[in-house]
Amino acid sequence: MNQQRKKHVKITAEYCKACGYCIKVCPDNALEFERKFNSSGYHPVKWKGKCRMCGLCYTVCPDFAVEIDDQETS
Amino acid sequence: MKIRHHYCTGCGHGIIHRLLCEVIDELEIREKIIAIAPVGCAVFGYFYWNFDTAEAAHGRPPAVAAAIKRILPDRIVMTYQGDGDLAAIGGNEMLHAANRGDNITVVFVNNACYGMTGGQMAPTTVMNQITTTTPYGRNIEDGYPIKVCELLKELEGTVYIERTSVDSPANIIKSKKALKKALNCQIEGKGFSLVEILSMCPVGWRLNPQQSLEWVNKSMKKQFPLGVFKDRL
Amino acid sequence: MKKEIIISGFGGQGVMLAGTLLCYAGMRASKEVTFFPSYGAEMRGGTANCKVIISDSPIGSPVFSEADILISLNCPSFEKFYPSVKDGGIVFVNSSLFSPPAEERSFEMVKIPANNIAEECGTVLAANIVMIGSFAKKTGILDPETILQSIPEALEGKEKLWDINKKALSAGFNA
Amino acid sequence: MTKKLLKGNYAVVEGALQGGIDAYFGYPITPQNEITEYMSQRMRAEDRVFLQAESELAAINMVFGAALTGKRTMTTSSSPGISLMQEGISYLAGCELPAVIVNVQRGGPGLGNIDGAQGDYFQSVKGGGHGDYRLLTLAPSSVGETYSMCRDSFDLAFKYRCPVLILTDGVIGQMIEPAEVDDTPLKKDKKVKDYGWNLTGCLGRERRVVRSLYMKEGALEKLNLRLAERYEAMKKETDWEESDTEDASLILVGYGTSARINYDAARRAREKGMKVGYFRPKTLYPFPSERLKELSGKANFLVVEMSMGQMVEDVRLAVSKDTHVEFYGRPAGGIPETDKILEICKKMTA
Repeated sequence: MNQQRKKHVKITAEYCKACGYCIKVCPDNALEFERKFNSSGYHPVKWKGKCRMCGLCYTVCPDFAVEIDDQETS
Repeated sequence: MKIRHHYCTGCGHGIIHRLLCEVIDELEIREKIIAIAPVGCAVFGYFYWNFDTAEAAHGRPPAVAAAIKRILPDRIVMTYQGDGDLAAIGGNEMLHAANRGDNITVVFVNNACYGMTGGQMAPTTVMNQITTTTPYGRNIEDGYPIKVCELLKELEGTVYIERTSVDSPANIIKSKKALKKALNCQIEGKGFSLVEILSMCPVGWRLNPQQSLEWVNKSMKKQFPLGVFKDRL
Repeated sequence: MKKEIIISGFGGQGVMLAGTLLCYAGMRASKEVTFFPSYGAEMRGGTANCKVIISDSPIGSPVFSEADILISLNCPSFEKFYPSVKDGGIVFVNSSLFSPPAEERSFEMVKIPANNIAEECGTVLAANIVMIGSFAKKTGILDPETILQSIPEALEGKEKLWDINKKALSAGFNA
Repeated sequence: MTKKLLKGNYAVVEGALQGGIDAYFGYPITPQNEITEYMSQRMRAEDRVFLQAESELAAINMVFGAALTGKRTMTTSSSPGISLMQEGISYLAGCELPAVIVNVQRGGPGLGNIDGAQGDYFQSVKGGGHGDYRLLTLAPSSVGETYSMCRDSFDLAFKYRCPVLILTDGVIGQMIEPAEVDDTPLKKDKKVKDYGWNLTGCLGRERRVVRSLYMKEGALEKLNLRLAERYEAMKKETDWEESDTEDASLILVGYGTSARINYDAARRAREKGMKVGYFRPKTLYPFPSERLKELSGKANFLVVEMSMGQMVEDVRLAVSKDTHVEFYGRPAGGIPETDKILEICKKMTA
């Protein structure tokens, strides 16, 4: 469990095309669209922080924008 | 995968590409796979795939793949085709590769329309579906949606045929399992395998991504039920 | 010397075999040869014919419109091809099957009851080779011994048929 | 070399085997069925790949697949089937893949008939499929030459990384005559070679992509320029046969079967005292234009074809302005008549 807490959801905002699939499937309501645009003109998705790290957002992302990162978070 | 791809918002190709690459890595076949890209949106698949790939003429990947496999039987040969490529212009090549039982794997992405050319009717366009060439909805005059899995399962030459979708996390995981099984079928030398994946084309369907997930679930699955159609593994 | 020969009959009479046998024999006799068959739809049930050229000098076209020699195994093929025989040419007819009326044209007609002779040799199927035997005798273009030696080549892999065809060749030559 | 009595279509098979063919794909069509039939027998006996395709379309794409792997591959067909293959041929050219295609021409257009004809000259040397490409086109006029051209075509295809077309016809395919064939045992090379462009799986190297789609600005133009350079380099393969041209006032020009007819006609014309020469292109692309130009200063030309006049256009382009070029042809299975050629010779040399 300790390890899991170290994981975090990393979103490459530049890859995101704002389909919203990840927001739809997230059981913890942990994702939302940002207000700002990325360089392609989409409102990319942002991880709000707290979640159970289920990885569904990674599973459904068509744009290789979501990663579950093993690196420790601050 | 660290790359920004060219597919539209909500397009299923990205998910399927990722699944394929994961499976290929897990099976450790990256260095022996030869993939054939179709004509269609996935023609540029090789921008994102780090293995040997060739483009084939529209519809002909199964013939190209059959030849490669016969010459290099210890390599893994895969075609990645859309509904126009596989089920319309390449119907004959698909049928005969399957019927010969060529030991290849076909990944068939069915999004019920021609994405690359702007959303015209595909052979898999469902009844009443509006496309740019069926402005009043597909009706009998346009012909019926072709059911590739149902068709191929009847052929002696096919070994593993499954239809999955990528409209939900559960189905995505099933798709990955199916792809793995199909490639394993080839690795074990069993024969022809095909995985049909129902995929979203929000732009072609004139829907938003959320609605397109819904549409796969409600409309496409009715016409194209999911499941394993043949498993002689 | 350059002789243009048409061999004709209906499918199954061994027209092509007779033609290739002439080629093998011609080659054995160090002559230039070509063989050109009718093919395709005609092969199955209809008339069959082939054109053979035997020459002392290199051969151009394997196809020709006028023949020096016609070997005709049945009546329809005789009627089809005799108009293309040159004046002074020779026509061999299988008189077991038909007897053409006397012609005004100036070619020589050699009548051979090939089916009867072949039957006596053991099989009616060898009528083609009987005709070749007669052809050898009449024209002298190819030595019968050379043709005899070529039978195994023309019938490669069909050893059983060699003897009966050799017999038919001799019978045709001596008829 | 041994002299062997051989049918033209069988010579294709034996020549290809001697040339090291690894894989054959084909679909039956008259008058080249013997090739597909005999291939099925010989290729399997020699432990090589043979597959009867479901169509000519599939056959040429199987050739495409085989060529991708860097193996020596061939398909054969006759006119209508070759039309169907044009898509694949264009892709082979665009992807810079080596392959050998044999066209045993028959009468057209449409289903035409099954007689020997020469109506596919334009299709063979002026394109056929879409895009700016050429095929190295060889035209045998005898069974022996069919054998040697099929044997050597694989090396040419690999040398220029392009499809090589062997343009023969029903007469040469169906005829039997003695041919010089090699006595050397067939080479058996099962190894997968790496040419730097073929696909074999990326074990131990960077992955490769073979493609003909270039969307980036200028990229496709670059490919086309590279191809054009290669087609220019091909010109050193230009080959022809000529006789009695030195003092000729008229030269008969033809390829394949019509050249054989010309050969007879030229000899007979000489016997009659006419100064007639004989010229036969062995390569149709590249075309022996330069040699024809040299000859055109002294002689006029009669081009004979089994068509309504296709190669004659290339002869007219090659020769000097004041040269007189006449044409005589019979299409769709008609065989040009020697007497008719002699008649024209008489008029042109008078």
